[in-house]
Formats: sequence, structure tokens, C-alpha cells
Amino acid sequence: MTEAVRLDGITKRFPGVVANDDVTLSVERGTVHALLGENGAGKTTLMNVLYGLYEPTEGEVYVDGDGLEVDEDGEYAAPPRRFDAPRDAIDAGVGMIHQHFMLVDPMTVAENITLGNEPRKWGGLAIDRDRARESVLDLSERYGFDVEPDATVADVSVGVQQRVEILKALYRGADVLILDEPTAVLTPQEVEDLFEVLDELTAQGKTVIFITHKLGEALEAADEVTVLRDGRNVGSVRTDETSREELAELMVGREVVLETESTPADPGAPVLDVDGVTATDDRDVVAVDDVSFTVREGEVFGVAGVDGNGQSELVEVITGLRDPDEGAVALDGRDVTDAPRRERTRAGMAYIPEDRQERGLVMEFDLTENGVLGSQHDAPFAAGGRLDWGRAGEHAEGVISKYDVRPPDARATAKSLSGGNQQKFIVGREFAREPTCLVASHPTRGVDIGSTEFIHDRLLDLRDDGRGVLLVSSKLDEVRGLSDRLAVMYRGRTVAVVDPDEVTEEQLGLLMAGETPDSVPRAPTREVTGAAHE
Amino acid sequence: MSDDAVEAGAGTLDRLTSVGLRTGIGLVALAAFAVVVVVGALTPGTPLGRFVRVLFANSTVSAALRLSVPIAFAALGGIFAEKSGVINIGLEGLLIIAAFGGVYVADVTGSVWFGLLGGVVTSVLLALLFAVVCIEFRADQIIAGLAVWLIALGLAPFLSQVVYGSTNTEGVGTFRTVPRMLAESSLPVLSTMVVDGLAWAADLPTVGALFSATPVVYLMFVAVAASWWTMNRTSFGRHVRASGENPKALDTAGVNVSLVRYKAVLLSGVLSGIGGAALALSIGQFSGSGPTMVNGKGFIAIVAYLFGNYNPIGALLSTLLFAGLDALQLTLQARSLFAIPSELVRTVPYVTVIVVLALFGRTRIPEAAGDHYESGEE
Amino acid sequence: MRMLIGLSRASGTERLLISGSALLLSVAIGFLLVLAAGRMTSCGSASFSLLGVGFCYDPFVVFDRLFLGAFGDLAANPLNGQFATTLAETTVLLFTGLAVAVAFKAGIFNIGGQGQLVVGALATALAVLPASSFVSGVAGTLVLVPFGLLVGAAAGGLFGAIPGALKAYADANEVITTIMLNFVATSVALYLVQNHFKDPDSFATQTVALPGHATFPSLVFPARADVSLVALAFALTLAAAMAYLLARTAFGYDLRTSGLQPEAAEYGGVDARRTVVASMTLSGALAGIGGAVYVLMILGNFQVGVPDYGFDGITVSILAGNNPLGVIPAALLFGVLKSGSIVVDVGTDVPPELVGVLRGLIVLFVAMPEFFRMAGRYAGLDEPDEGAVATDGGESG
Amino acid sequence: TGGPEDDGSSGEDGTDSPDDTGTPSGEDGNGSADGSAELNVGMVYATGGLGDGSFNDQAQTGLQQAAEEFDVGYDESQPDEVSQFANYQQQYAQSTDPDYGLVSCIGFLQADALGETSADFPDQDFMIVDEVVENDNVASYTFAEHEGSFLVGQLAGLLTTQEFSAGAGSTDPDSTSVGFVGGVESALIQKFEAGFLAGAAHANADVDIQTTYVGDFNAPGAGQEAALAMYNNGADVVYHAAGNTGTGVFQAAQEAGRFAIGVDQDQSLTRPNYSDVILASMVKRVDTAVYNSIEAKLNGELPTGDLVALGLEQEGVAAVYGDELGSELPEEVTSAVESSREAIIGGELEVPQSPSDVSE
Ligand SMILES: Nc1ncnc2c1ncn2[C@@H]1O[C@H](COP(=O)(O)OP(=O)(O)OP(=O)(O)O)[C@@H](O)[C@H]1O
Ligand SMILES: Nc1ncnc2c1ncn2[C@@H]1O[C@H](COP(=O)(O)OP(=O)(O)OP(=O)(O)O)[C@@H](O)[C@H]1O
Ligand SMILES: [Mg+2]
Ligand SMILES: [Mg+2]
Repeated sequence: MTEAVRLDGITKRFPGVVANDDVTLSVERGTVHALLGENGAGKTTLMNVLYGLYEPTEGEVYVDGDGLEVDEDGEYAAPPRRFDAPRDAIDAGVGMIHQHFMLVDPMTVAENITLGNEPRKWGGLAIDRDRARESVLDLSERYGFDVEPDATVADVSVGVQQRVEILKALYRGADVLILDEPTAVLTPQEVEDLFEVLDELTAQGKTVIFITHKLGEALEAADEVTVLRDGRNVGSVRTDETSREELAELMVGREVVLETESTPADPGAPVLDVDGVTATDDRDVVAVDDVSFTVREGEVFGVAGVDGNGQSELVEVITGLRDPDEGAVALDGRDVTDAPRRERTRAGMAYIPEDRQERGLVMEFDLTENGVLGSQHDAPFAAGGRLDWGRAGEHAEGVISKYDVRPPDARATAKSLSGGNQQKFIVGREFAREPTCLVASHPTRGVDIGSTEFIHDRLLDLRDDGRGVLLVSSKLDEVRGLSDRLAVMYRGRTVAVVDPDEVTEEQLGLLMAGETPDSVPRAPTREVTGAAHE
Repeated sequence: MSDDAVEAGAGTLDRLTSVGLRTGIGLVALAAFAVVVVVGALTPGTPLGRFVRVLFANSTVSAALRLSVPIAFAALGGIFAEKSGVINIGLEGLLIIAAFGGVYVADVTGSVWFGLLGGVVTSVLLALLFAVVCIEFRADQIIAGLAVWLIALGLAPFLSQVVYGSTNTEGVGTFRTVPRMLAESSLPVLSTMVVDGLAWAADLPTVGALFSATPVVYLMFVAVAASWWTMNRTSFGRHVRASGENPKALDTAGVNVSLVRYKAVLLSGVLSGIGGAALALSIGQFSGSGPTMVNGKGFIAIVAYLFGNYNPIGALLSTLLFAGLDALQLTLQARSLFAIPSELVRTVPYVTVIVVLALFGRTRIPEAAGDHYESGEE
Repeated sequence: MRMLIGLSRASGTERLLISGSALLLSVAIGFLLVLAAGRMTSCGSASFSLLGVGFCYDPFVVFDRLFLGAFGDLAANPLNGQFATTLAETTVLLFTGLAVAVAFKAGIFNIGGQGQLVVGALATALAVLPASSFVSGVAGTLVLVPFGLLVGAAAGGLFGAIPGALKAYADANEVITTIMLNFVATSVALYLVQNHFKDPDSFATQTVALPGHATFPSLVFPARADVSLVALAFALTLAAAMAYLLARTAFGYDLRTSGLQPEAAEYGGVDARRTVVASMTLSGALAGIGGAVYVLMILGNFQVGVPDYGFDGITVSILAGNNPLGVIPAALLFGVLKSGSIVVDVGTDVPPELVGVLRGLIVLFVAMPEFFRMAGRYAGLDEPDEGAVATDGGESG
Repeated sequence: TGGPEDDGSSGEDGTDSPDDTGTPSGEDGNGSADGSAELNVGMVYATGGLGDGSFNDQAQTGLQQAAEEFDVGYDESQPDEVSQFANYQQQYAQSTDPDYGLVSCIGFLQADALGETSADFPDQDFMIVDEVVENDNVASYTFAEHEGSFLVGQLAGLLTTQEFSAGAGSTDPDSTSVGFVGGVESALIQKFEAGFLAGAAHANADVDIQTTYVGDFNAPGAGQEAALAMYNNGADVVYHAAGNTGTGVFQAAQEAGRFAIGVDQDQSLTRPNYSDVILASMVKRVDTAVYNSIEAKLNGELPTGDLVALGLEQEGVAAVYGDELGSELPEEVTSAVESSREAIIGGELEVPQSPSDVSE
């Protein structure tokens, strides 16, 4: 075998955190190598080291896309690489496609691909745009991509953007391609397409490293898997010699139950009524298109879909952060379409927002202050416009202890907490409202398995307590596991409401891609005629 | 027709309508303007008729061009800085310091051209300070820009006091109009022919002003064209835009973001330096009491490029609009055409800016403008 | 704007250290500037020499005059005119500083304090004058002064609400609209006074002087001092009130939240638009009160050519880290600088514009806490005695 | 080059006491006051400061002249704001080291502040220019600006109706138009305007007069544009009463190849770059007022409590022909102006003080 990449004893320390701890990794030329691990395991950091974005605290990097040469003593012929900046890594044939795409939205596909390496003419006085286009077309033809060089990046789909990223790396002559969680934003079909692309790349001698925390993908697409836990390499295995269970255990460090199971629901009266809602996004493009559904007491109503299909806008309309163009929202039978957010909160709606750091918490505030967010004008915290910080402090401490927020310090600022603890605090605060209806949007995004389990259990508790829960998530196992009924959104519409226990993953995938499979199990819908309102 | 096509079509349509709104308002304004012009032209005796005559008078146009110079240069500078992600609200300060530096160097060397150069150098030095503070020390750009303004506002009159004993400097030479310069130059054959030609052209109605302007006015047009080209056709321009939209993308593409930003901010220093020096050297004196002779032109420049949507040509057009209003207000006052008190007429450009901003407030600023960027920061 | 707010993120102690270091560093650079200027000008004999090089200006004297001169001879006469001027300047700067700070806390950069102050001042002068003929004596003062303050607040508040509304409902950048409105306010005030409310007996473009009973009583200071401890006490009370409002009321919570994180504020049920308008109105009202105090305490009428209190308010607020209580020392510092610059002008040959440069430098250094953190880390290694300051400053970084 | 001439060899320690700050006079003419002079003068200039080439500079001329001729020391200061006047005046009034025998206050904006200050310092002598402060320790000097302006108005009105060419300018025989550029609109500046309007109308009732107030005494750029607008609209001569804004008027005159009239000082001398377009200047002898007050103070004759009104008769104002162009003015024009001067002095000709009183 020939190694294309060798990371030798890489340690990367941040103030207070050891992100990578003596990691050694070897990647064979012309293969796909998966890097697996939980949130915060250090995967991205390790690859940033390889890409020259970070300088390792300790350790050495060897790269050669054509395979590292070894002399008689087994020593590497070439000295280790020092990458001071991505430029150096690029020159050494390393390309990286980041978790968040590194594309300039208002620029065209061709401009993005050639960025930093523009072909020039007239002695550098102008970019040779024809040559740039041709190179892009050549490249995409060679690898069987289908991209339009003159399209604006902001206008193309996520899948295409990802290809642009890959082309960008190839344009720079990358032989080693790093993809950081490339599948997180893709539909199942797009994932399949991506894996084909990876095959094509390795067939042409490229080496691919891809990061994921999805076991199935690692097994399906990679030749070899390396698992990181707490910044350490806990094992490298060939995919044909391992199993899901083994990988899961390596990843978490203990045996894990891979599925959440919930008891059957006992739905009652409607708590949330969404009726023909149409709304536009920030760019004034229709994002939610005539969506209707009802959430009842004692049930979890799930909304699945690939991100960006109108779920965010729908949630914003329901929670009062966005005005619908048409349609109505009713809470407990009362029309709240025009009610401001504060009124909805008072009427019993709690809301776990998808973006905890933008919306759910004021990062500069401490937990005491964050604990009253949304109730700052209401008893028991406010009286006559004056805030009772003593009571607010008690409240925050209550949430902290009940939801195991760490560190257990009501004076700690929100930004000093880790993501999972931030999320637990929000969950606790929203649950403390004792809502009749909870809107939970991606409640476990970026949260590790332990906290995820905890949050799932709380959601089910709430449901069992006879409250209505609207759960929006792009994690299929989550929505399938928790929901009693499941709506799939595609391009702003609910394409189907299905029974999550009956529907298969393939059927869901097709629905999420906008196609209707022949037989989809419909979710049972009960009319509430005669059902008593509490 | 597939869903994709429908969706794409709808998106484009939506974008078209939002662009359309802007164009629409523009068209309505243009139509209203056209009506005024036509009615005015048809009724020459009326105040409206005289107003239209003033509007198209050679003198109004040439005043507008002259008044445009400092604003347009500062606006071009502002475009480069802000497009690269560094909001430079210190343009006013750069103009001030360049105005003083220009006069001082012109005074010492006796040459307006060296004066212009001197203005550029002083402005670049201040811009460098701003760049270091923003890029190296992660200062808040708005406050640092404000500081640049305040420093120049104090330093220029201070130096003037030290050197000349008063906040107003002594008089130095000024830029002459090009025909005059040619006439005074020692190229007899060429200059008489060209001078005659220019003299003939200068008498043309309205556009005549273009043929008897000072070199800095022509330099302004050159700078606008060059800025447009640089921004849209060169690698540097592309890097500048990427650095303002998504610096991380530029960084990971192997381009040094800090370097791009340094260059862009220094370029804003160069351009503002030309503008400030040209302003002072058109009068041959720096006057530094109160808000100094720059008197808000740097802020108008910001409005001009925002209104011009970061396009150098758009910025020039909006600069001409504001400068034109200013020129018009002076002419209208001198000819007492309308019985509007002069103090109120003077507010017209400012009120226009506010109205324009209220109507076109949604200029999209570069995504990363105002944010500090550090390579390697997750 | 995100970074703007970042200024307030630093911890309290760190803020204090940064502001202090910024001040010291500015003075140090000002020192060099005075020396340099002393080489650029000519004089018969040196007033200062260093390492055998002579300088025309003596920086020690300059800064002595600047900082101590502002207090006059306190030992001989604690109520001396210079100290009175310092307190008067401080009083007005307290209002404009608070105005800017409150807006900053709400995430709005109000550069329009100057215009709001002008409008408030003019409105006060115009409203109090006719009213002053109805009441007189001490009772008159008790009625007229609060009335004047109220009018100033209302006028300034309304004028501040304009950019607020433009920002909230038309997305117009307040930095630009407020700058433009400053020009508008000045011109309109000139027009109104010149054409409609001019004192016919004066060459100056000013309104008729208010009778003595319509202005702030000087109480302790002699009448000519143009300073009133009542006004100063009122300013200090307002500073405390603003601190209370921001820290302890639901409205203050809304305001801070929308300033720090507008999305989170919206999530928390804060009507972002109304908060923007409300905070700009409050900010404008504070600046307007500053204008009223300028008229009722310093000038006794309205006259065109209002000093740059509004712009100085920005500096004051930035130096105070936008903390209403921090505004108190910051306003005092700038009161000292303004008053001291007069002493410098009269007592030395150094141009008083020096103070303008210092003001700019202070703002610049306050804007770059990172510089001090770096310097702190560096000094922490090399120079233990300065390291104490620096490491404290760097701790939260 | 700069710095102290003795370059530090005087060996003075930098940290000497604050009392000892007198900087020796340098080329900027700052003759610091100290205890040794017979009289120390504290000079508070009008806002706008020195370098305006007119009003404040004129006051400084008188001060410097007095300092040269008598044993007089002085300190100068340039307030930026009206609200600072009182403080500056007090600074000088209360100073004992040096003791200022006379505090000169330039400009009408100082009147209100001086009213109070002079009452508070009854033993201190003051003088004020352009306004009257009725206190026993204040000598007030005012000028009949309208009278002088009348003469230059007449000059302009006569020239615009004829063909005249001199220096870098010439009149346009087809138009009869003159212009006035004011600084900030105020009753004082309107006196200049009124005199000019009356004079121009006196010369020729058909003269078209354009008036612009720039709104600033220190905005040469705006002055330039305002004047250019006038020249382009046919004005042959533009008169300014706008401080340093007037520099722009001269610049415009050169660009347009027309004429301008200066103010306060003989600007053909103080602004020599423009002497080829400056026909005349309406000189206002602020220097005389300052000089006289100092001289009077030295002689113990300062007219405190009085108003000294300086008109054409007292030569407090005068129309002074340009250094370069004056000799080229037609004889009949200068003699007409001269006879008006006599008529005004003689009382036969009354000059209005406000533009609204100018009979059409
Ligand atoms: N710039 C940084 N400064 C400080 N700590 C950092 C920095 N970048 C990463 N970390 C920390 O290093 C650890 C590893 O982070 P890394 O981003 O590599 O995780 P990951 O495995 O990619 O996680 P995920 O699956 O969530 O992407 C985390 O604890 C993270 O907080
Ligand atoms: N860029 C950063 N700079 C400094 N500290 C950071 C940074 N990113 C993360 N941290 C710190 O690193 C720690 C881990 O953060 P991170 O959000 O990655 O945790 P996590 O692994 O997602 O945790 P959890 O499992 O609770 O979600 C936290 O204490 C956080 O404050
Ligand atoms: Mg990662
Ligand atoms: Mg002095």
C-alpha cells in the first residue's frame, strides 16, 4: 500500500481544551477514509491541521497525493510538511470542503471555483474569464459533474454548491480531498450521488477523507474508518471488517441503544391549528406554501424535511416571529395569527428555537438573565415594570438543577457554556413555562448523545402530560422515533402526513426529495368532534 | 415545466420585482423630472422656466463637477474598504488630513502636483493607522473610523496653528482649468489649437463644462473607470469582494485576507487623499475652524456609495446628484428665483439624502463588513 | 454593529483598565505631539529641553494647565470661575453622554446627539420665553425650569424619534441619517432664529434673553459662573436613573437585549421596531435636556453656533463603555479637557486644538482593547510592575 | 526648520513652575505677555480665528503695531464657541501674573459675555469692537460698515455699466449685474449688504444685484461656488463680507475673469495672489480701533463707558482701491465715489443700515 497522508502524533490544544490528543492517522492513496466521532471529538480540528488552518501544538504532517515515498529504513523520504496557511496545503495538493461551505454567495460558480487562482490576461490587468469558464467546464466534464459556470452560487441548490466546493479543490490540483460532514445538508438521494462522485474521484487516483458522525454512511462510502473520541484516535478499522455496533461503541465508549422508542400516544383536543399558512422568506421568496395541520393534546407532531424547505419559516409564523401572507394560526382554539410573540407565550406556547446562540439565549447575559427571556414583563419576575432579580435567580437555579446544566452557576454567561448545556438550559426554561403547546425546532442539533437522550425523554414526558408538541427536525431517526404523526415538507409544502411507525426510510427519503412513492402509509387523522376541550 | 424551473422562475421574478421597485421609483422620479424640464423649457419666462435654465446652465454643471471631486474620490475609497469588509467611516478624517497635507506640501514645494502627492501621503498614513488598528488590533471599525475623523479634526487645525499661527493656512497655488494650463504651457502650436478647440467646446450648452475643468475633475472620471475595472475585472477586485462577503472562503482559497484588507484600506487612503488635497488645492487654502473646509463631505461620500450600491459608477452618479443639488442651491439663491430662505435651501442636499435612504435604505452591505477576521478562527 | 456591542462585553474591571490605559496612552502621544510641534514652530529660547534638544513648548506645563488648570485655584476659591466652567461643561456632557450610552445599549449608534441638543435648546428657549411672563420669582423658577427641561426633552425626543423610525421601518442606517439630521437641525435653527425669533437689539443671531427667574439658580456659585449645582445634581440623578432603568426594569432588559442580540430579543417577545424608536426617543430626549440645560444654565438664551456637545457625548459614552454610571467620570474628564483647553490657550502658546487630537486618540485606543490585552501579555512577561494592569485586563480575553 | 533659536542651550529645566511659561515671541508674532511690559493686553478674537485674511487678522495687525511701537506685551486666544467667550474674558480679567491692563474683545458676539464679565471685574478695563457694552470699564468701538460699503457698491455699479478691463479681469458690457456674498446672515453683515445695495443702486438704478449668504465665515469652497454662480449669471463685480469665505470669491473672480471687492483689510495686499482681480476693499480699521485703544490706555485716556463710532469721517471705514488695479480705474468713477464720500460725511447722503430699507 502507498500512503497519501500520514498524521503523526498530532496534538492540538486550545485554551482549556485539548482538541486533538496525540492522534496518528494514515490514509491510503486512492481510497475513501472516514473520520467518525461525536460532536466535539476533534474531527474538524484534526483536518484543519492537515489543511494548514491550525498549526499543531505537537506532531507532524506528511502528505503526497501520489503516495509518500519511503526509503530503505522505512523513513519517509521527504521531511514533514509545515503548513502555515491553507495556501501551503493547497500547494501540497490538499483540498478541503468545509462543513459550512466556503463560497462567496453573490459570485458565480466559475468565480468561486477560480477564486485565488484566477487565470489572468493582459499582464495581470484583467481576469481571463473565458479561460476560467473553460477550465470549469473541462473539470466538471472530466468528473461527470453538471454545473453551470455562470450561475450565481446563492441561486443553486446545496448539492450543487457542494460540487462547486469539490471542483474548487480539484481546480487547485488537489489530490487529497477532505470533506467535513458532507452529507449533513443533503437529501438521501443527493447523498447517493455524492458517494458516486467519491467513487469516481478515487477511481482517478484521488484520496478522500470524509468526516461524519453517521455510522451508516461511514460503512457505506468508506474503505477504512478512523474513530475519534475526546480528541484521541480510538481505532482504525476496515469497513469490511466491522459492524455498526462496533463503531458505535468505539465512538461513544459504551454500548448504546440506537433507537428511541416511545409509547403510543393518546391525542386529545387540538392545541395548535395551522390553517392554510403561506409565507415568504427574507428574500421575499415564497417559503411556506399553503400549509395546514393540527397538533393535539398528548401527541408529538413531527415535521421532517431537508433543511431549507420552509420549516424555519413555518415555525417562525407559528411562534409569531414572521407574518404570514395568508392563513391562520390558532392556539387552543383562539386565533393568534396577528398576536405578537409575547401574547403567544402568555397564552401557553413555549418555543425551543433552532438556533440557540442567535435566538434562544443572549450570549452576553448570564443564566439568571437568560432565564427570564420571554417572561421579562410577566409575573413572577416583573412587577410594575421592575424586575425582581432575586426571583429570577431562584428560577434559573431551579432550571439548572432540574436539567443538569453544567456548570451549575446562575451567574455564568451563556457563552461560557458548551452547546449541549446551552440547549439544556433553553429546554429547561421553556418547559418551566408549563406550556400547553411546545414548538421544538431541531432541539438536539449539535448536541451529544447523552444530552440528546435526555432531551428526548423530556419531550416525551411533556407529551405524556397531555401537552401538544410540534417537533421539527432534519434528523430522520429523531422525528421518526418521537413523532406520533409525521409531516414531510418539500419546497414549502407538506407533501404528506405519514405514520412514522409504518413509513420506511426509503419512502421518507423520496418524500423529502419531493417525490411521492406509490404507497405511503398515511397517518391516522381523528376528527375532534365531540372531544372535550379541557 | 418542472418544479425546479417554476421555483427558479419564481425566485428570479421575486428578485426582479425587488430590483423593479428600485428602478420603478427611479423611473417615476425621472418622469417627474422630465415633466418639470419640458414644462420649464416651454415657459421660459416663468420661475420654472428660469429654474430649468439654471439647471442646465454650464455654470451649474461645472460647479457640480467641482463639488463632486472630493466626494467622489472619498466614495471610491469607501467602496474599496467596505467591499473588503472594513467599514471606513473615517473618510471625512482622511479628507481633512489630506486637505491640510496637500496645502502644506504645496506651500513648501510650490507645486500643486506635489501638494496632491503630499495629501495622498498624509491620508495614506492615517489610513494605515486605521488599518492596523482594525485588522491587527481588532478594533471596532465604526468607533475606529470615528476616531480617525476626530483625530484629523483635531490634528489638521493643530498643525495649521503650529505652522501658520492660525487654523487657516496661508494661500498656495491652485489647480487651473486644463485650457488655462495649456494656454500657459510652453507648447505653442499644440496648445493654441487645443485651446481654441476647447474654448469652442466650452461654449456648448450644458456639456461645455466638461471642456474647461481642472485636471482633478478629469482625474475623477479616470479614477471612477479604473475603480470599476479593478473591482470587477481584476483578481484583486475579486479578492476584495470575497473578503467582504466571505473572508473565510478567500482564506481557504489560499489568499491572505488581512493583506487584501490592508490594500483596500490603504487604497481608500490614496483615493480620499486625492479628494482631500484636490478640495484644498482648488481654493489654495486649508481652513480648519469648526468642521473644517471638508464639512461633512466624507459622510456624504458614504451615502453616495451606499446609494450607488457600491458601484463606482453608481457612486459617481449619486455624488453628481448631491453635488448638483448643492450647486443648484447656490445658484438659485444668487438669482433669488424662489422665495425659499437660504438657510432652508441649504438643507436640501441633506434632506434628500435622508429621503433617499428611507426609500432605498435596504442597500445590502457586504456580508462580513464590520466583522473582524482572523485566519484560523473557528 | 456586532463588534460595536463587543465593546460592552469586556468585564467591568477590564473596561476601567482599558479606559484608563487609553487615556494615559493618549496623553503620552499628546506629549510627543507637543514636543514635535515645539520643533516645528520657532521661538527665541527653549521652554523645555530634553537630551540637549530644545523645544518651544513645555509639555509638562501644557498638561499641567490642561488638567489642573481646569480646576482653577481650588484652595483659594473653591467656587472659582474656571472650576465653574468645568462643572458646567461636565453637566451638559453628562446628558449627551447618557444619550449616546442609552442608544448604544440598544444597539443604535446615535451620532445625532448634536442635532437633538440643538433642537432641544431652541425649543426650550422659544417656549420658556413667553411662559416666563406669566410667573416670576422663586415660584417662577420652580415652574419654568422644569417646564423648560420638559420642552427640551420633548423636542429632542421627537427629533431623535425620526432616525429611530427611519431605522425601524425603512431600514435606514442611523449613522447616516443622524449625521444628516445634525446638519438639518443647525440650518433650521439658524433659519428660525434669523427670520422669526431674533433678538432685535442684538447683532448676534440669538433669541431674546430669558429673565433670570427662568434660568437655573446658581445657588452656591456666584451668579456669573453660569453653572448650577441643581442642574449638575439633576444630571447625576438621571445617570443613576438610567443605570437603574437598564439594569432593573423590564424596559431596560428589552433595550439591552435588542442591543446585544436583536434576534434573541425578538424571540423574547421584544418588539424590535418599537424598542428602536423608544430608545432613540429616550436618547434624543436626554440630548434635548442637555440642550435645555445649555440654554437655562449657560447661555440664558439660544444662539446659533452651539458647541459640539453632541459629538463629545459620543466620546464620553465610548470612554464610559456605554455604562450610565461610567458616564459620570468620563463626562468630568471631558469637562476638564474642554475647560482646560481654554487655560492652555490663554496660558501657553500651544494651540488648544491639541485637545481635539487627544479626544480622537482616546476614542481610537478605547476602540482597540485587543491592543491593551496584547500589550498586557507582552508586559506581563517582561515588566512585572506594569504587568499587573495588563494581566487583569487580559484575563477575560 | 523650527524650534528654539538657542536650541535648548539656555539650560532651562523643562519642569519649571507653571508660572514661567512665557514663550518668547516667534515668527507667528505671538508676543507673550509677561510682567516686564508697561502694559499687557489680553486679546480674545472672534470665532473663526486668525488667518481669515480680514477681520481677526486686521485686529491682530493693530495689536502687533502697538506692540512694536510701545512697551506692550500681549497674549492672544481664539475661542471656537460663543459660550467660551465669558471664560476667556474672565481668564484675562482675573489673571494677576501677568496682569492684563486691557482686554480686547473682537466681534459683536462677545457683547453679552462682556456685559457680565465687565460687571464682575469693575477694576479691569476692556474694549470691544462692533458692539456697545454700556459699562464704565468698557470702551466700545463700532464702525459704519454701511457707509464704506456704499462706496464700493457705487464703484461696482458704475463699472458694470461700462466696458472695463484691467489685470486678470474685465467686465461684460452686455450685462449690468453685481453680487454680494455674505458669511452668516446677521444684522451686522446686513449692514454691509445694505450699503452695497444702496451704493450700486445709486450708481445705476438698473443694476441687477445678486445676493448669497453662504452660512459660514470660513467656507472658501462655498464662497467660490457662490461667486462663480454670480459671475456666470452676468455679475461683473462681487463684493464679499464673509471673512475667509471671501477667499473663494477671489478665486472665482480669477477663474471667471471678473472682479471682486475685498473687505476689512486691503485684501489686494493681504491676498496678493488675487491682487489682479481685487478692484478695491472696504477697509474696516479694526486695527485702528485696537491700536487706538492700546495707545489711549497707555496715556490713561481709554474712553471707557463711551462709544467710539468710526465712520468714513473718522476714517474708521474707507474704500481703498486695489494695489494693482486701483491706478487703472477710470477717473470719472473714482471722482464719483469721492463725491459720494464727501456727501456722506457731509450728511447730505444717508446710507441705510438694513437691506429692507434700501429704496428700490
Ligand atoms: N478555535 C477553537 N478554540 C477553542 N476551542 C476549540 C476551537 N476549535 C475547536 N475547539 C474545541 O475543540 C474540540 C473539538 O472540536 P472540533 O470542532 O474538532 O469537533 P468535531 O469533532 O468536528 O465536532 P462536530 O461533530 O460538532 O463538528 C471542541 O471541544 C471544541 O470546542
Ligand atoms: N471558539 C471557541 N473559543 C473558546 N472556547 C470555545 C470555543 N468553542 C468552544 N469552546 C469551549 O469549549 C468547550 C466545548 O465546547 P463545544 O460547544 O464544542 O462543546 P460540545 O462538545 O458541543 O459540548 P456539548 O456536548 O455540551 O454540546 C466549552 O467550554 C466552550 O466554551
Ligand atoms: Mg466538526
Ligand atoms: Mg495663547
